[in-house]
Amino acid sequence: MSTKNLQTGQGELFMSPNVEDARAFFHQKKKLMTNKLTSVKEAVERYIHNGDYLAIGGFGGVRIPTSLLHEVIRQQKKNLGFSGHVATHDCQILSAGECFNRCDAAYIVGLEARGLSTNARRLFESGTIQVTEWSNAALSWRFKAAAMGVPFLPCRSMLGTDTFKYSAAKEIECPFTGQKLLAVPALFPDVAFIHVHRADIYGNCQIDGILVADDDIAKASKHVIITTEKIIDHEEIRREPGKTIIPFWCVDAVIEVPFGSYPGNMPGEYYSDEEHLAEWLKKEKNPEEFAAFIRKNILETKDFYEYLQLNGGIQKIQKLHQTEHLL
Amino acid sequence: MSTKNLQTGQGELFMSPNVEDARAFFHQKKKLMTNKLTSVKEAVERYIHNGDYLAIGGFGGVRIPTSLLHEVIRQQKKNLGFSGHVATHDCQILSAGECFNRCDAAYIVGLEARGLSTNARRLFESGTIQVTEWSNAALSWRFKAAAMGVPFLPCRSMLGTDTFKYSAAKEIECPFTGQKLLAVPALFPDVAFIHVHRADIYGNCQIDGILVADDDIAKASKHVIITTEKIIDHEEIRREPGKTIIPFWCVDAVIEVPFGSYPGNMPGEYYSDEEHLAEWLKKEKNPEEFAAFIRKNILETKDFYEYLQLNGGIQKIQKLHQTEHLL
Amino acid sequence: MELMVTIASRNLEDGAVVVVGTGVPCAAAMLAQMTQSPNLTILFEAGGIAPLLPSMPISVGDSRTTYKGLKSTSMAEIMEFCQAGIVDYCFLGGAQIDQYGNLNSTMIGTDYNKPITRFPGSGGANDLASLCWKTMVVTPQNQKRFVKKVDFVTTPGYLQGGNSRTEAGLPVNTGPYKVITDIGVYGYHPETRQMMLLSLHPGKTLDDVKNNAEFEILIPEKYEITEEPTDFELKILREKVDPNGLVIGRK
Amino acid sequence: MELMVTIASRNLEDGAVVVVGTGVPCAAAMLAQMTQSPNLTILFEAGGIAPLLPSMPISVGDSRTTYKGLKSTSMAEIMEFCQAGIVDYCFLGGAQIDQYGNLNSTMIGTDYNKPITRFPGSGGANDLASLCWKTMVVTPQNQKRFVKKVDFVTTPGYLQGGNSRTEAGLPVNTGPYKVITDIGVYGYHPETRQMMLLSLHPGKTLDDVKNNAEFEILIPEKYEITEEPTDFELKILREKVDPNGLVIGRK
Repeated sequence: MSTKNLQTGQGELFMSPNVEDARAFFHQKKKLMTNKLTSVKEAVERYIHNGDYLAIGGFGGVRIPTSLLHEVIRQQKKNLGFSGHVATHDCQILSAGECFNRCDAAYIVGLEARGLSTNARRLFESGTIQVTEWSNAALSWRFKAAAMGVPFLPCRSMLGTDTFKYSAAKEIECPFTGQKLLAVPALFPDVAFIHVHRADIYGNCQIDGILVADDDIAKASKHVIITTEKIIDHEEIRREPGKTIIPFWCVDAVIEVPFGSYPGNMPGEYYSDEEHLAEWLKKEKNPEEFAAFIRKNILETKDFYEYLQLNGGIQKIQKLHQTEHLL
Repeated sequence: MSTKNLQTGQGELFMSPNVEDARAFFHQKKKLMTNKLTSVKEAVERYIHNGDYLAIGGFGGVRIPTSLLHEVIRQQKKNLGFSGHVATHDCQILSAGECFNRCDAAYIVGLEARGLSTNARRLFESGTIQVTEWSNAALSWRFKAAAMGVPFLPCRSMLGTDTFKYSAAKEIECPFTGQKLLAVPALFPDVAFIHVHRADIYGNCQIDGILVADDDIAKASKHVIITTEKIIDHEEIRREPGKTIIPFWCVDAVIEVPFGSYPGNMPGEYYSDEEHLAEWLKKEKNPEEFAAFIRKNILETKDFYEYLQLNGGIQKIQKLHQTEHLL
Repeated sequence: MELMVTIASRNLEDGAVVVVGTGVPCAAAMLAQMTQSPNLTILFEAGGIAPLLPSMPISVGDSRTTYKGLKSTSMAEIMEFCQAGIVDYCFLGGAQIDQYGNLNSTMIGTDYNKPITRFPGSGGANDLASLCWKTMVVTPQNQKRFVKKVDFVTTPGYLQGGNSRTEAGLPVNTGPYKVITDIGVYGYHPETRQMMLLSLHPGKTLDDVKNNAEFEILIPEKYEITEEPTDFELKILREKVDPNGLVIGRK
Repeated sequence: MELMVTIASRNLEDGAVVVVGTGVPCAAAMLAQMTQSPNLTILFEAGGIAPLLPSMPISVGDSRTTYKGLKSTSMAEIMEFCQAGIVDYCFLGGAQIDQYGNLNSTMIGTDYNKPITRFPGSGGANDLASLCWKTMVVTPQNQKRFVKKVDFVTTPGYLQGGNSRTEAGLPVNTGPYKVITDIGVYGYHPETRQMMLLSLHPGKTLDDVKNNAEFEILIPEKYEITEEPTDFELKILREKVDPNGLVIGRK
């Protein structure tokens, strides 16, 4: 059991894994069940400051907080950091606004089977974005470490690769078995955006289907902004305590945004709008056309309802609802 | 960041936290969805060997696998090890049979507000049981480490105390912050007994209410025996994937044992039988009376149905059902 | 007992988060919720979060602890909330307590391998006292319980006093907060971390304080006389919190 | 493409557990389930477990991946199942692969800070290839993809060959298993861990193997000719697995 040859990733660690600081923050954070309803505009104004580090719930094009991301562009927030934990359409939106200058990257610039975002790649190839590499599991476990209140978690990913070399992880030796392990540092984002199926006005949230990392992200983040398909009565939460994923004390703001994951998929509600997502990718190929597209769809819309309306409104949603239910 | 003065608990580590061995075991374990229905008698005969290390689901007197514990006594299994993760009535039953010779103890010999078990204390005071100390959270995290496939997890409990001194934990330094942390080793039990609300014949299980540590115990254990209040159709499992706590591949045997947590509480179904639990505590004060009590209730009953019948049968259960629902 | 429960309840301010066990702590939390702290969040270590307690649970894990609750989860998640700094208070007891608030609930005797008396052990006590911000102890006071040296440090108080708790690696600014006994209420000296009288119950004397502890309890120049439970507190406690007298005793 | 999907599917025996992505891997797993392996357990890294896939998912996290599934959970839990040794196979691709099966899906270029081409990065690929027992790669084969040295080791194969993978701390007895291309099927030498021909597709030659890789692919004395998809396999693939030709191409 030697401690020889233990390597450290050379990537920048953007956020401190200091659990004492995090504890002190969470200690003073108010834990009253008060009405947290607000608007997308107010929530972004109040909780997002230039330079903040952002975590985005969902899975890139599934259960994503689209309205909040649009508002970040609209309010021209700058120099943000964010965790690219399967960041697909969310990364694409933030790239459209050139809102960030650093990124913990596990999956960025792509949209899975749909292809790659020309515009996001342009940004990441420009040399102006500071990037630290991770894997999906590593980022999941970084959120989990923070949620658990420990400064790191051990794991067995990333060892031996350039992904490790350009990360900010560290090799350690197991105190029991002597084996080499990777330690990933806790990640405490400044703000999380999470879209959920149902929430009460205090921020108790239910999510259907996969959680991705949102249970942990909500606990890891200093501030949490929830958009929800529906506000439900507080009594509904208490009727099935087993369904509550995020408890109220994690949450700072709640906004009812029906169809809020559009053009992403909302499990059980509506499927992704593949035509519109293809349009994004197509427009990106021509910077001028893309700029006009973003102006029309985001900058010059006053809210998410206008965006929905521009792209088919209720009828489109109904169609996506039918696709979701295989009709 | 020095590595000076890091302490190691002097307690015995009963089970190896070697994840490579555990991986190899789980690799070869069959993962076919086959009909796993069997009887309590067969399951204990087949999966429990003298000397095995046992983990018991539930919370001592809540959602406990009583029928399996009785059968362990009936079959006179000996020299078992077990994790005393809030072991109350379960510890009391195993103590009645003098089935074990070693124990990872977080909470033993007591029954919470009900008092202490004279007989279990006699055993633990006899010097014949090897005990290693832990806290509840430490044991929870030991199961979680095993479930996650890592040889240890860091935490901030037990530091500075005799609980640590008589544990098998180790102090470590955080590779990022330099702070002192406690490392708890993964715990891979030989067999787990878990009582659930609903399971299909393949072992996919649903649990209502608190999980305690049973999600992790099921993943950590080499063999898992499930008793269930009800067998449900496989289709019911697929109707609500979000409700599945234990997936089939963890499970070796499934037995339908209605009222199987009696005399413990089964959340949503029936409350604990406080009169009968008080009778256990009372009988224990006189060793001869207690031996007769155990003969009558366990050794000379052929199965759990007889035990239920002896203690009030359906009528008693109906009463406990009403108590559970505050009637 | 009514006095002790009431004092404990007064320490739980609105908006606080508390992990409780059965008995006195649970009664105190319920009383607080029904008086000055409607927004008190009550957690149970087995996984119950913020139930609308219909009656006192018998077990920290029984179904009362999730009755109309906000969430039901695992023990690990509750402990992780504590570890993350979410939880303000925990309530503990024990067979022995020393001047630094260290607690013994493991064994009486000098040989670990052959205890004279074996108790349950830590359970969640060590975790809660390590990870929550403030530890409160509610206990009867006598020389057998208030000892110079506990036979086994199950649960950390301020360890050897001074900075030793932080040096051991436990979270900073955490530790024993108050001890509520049948004689008085105690805190800890901000530097030495020795137990110190805060208030004396009506009818009790400084001799009662001294004669019921093996170690020296610091007596500051100024201490208070405990305020008795109000009629309102007693009414709520007797009629709503514990109508069957499980904790406060049957009438 | 039909050939590649079919070969991939034949490698998934009944009772195995596989983590798949969208596209070819998902089609292969579905085909295996509808032919020789009804008990194949299919996981998706975003949290979907054993769905009855009604059609091909577009995203590894979309609602198809939990359709009538056995469980829906978090990404961490899926990865932990892999880390615990539960998962037999994973399927990966990449922009570049070297002779030891190391994969690049991060960037093309020599300066990490200013990539010529930026790709998505690891996603879950590094984790799956680190933690599952056997890694399968399905990829078109040419000199641009089969390179002497990948520009960035996103995902571990056998690293520098020999024992280097285990020495790096990755789980023992894991690693690249097969590479399925449009030319042949490859395995790895049991000691040097170099890529090695296992079977040649009908109509392809050893020159095709050699001319479409920058590195030397080992050619053993004995290798097989790939068995073409059976009529039954093709029928299932075309009619049930991928009726819209998303993976196998539209007719």
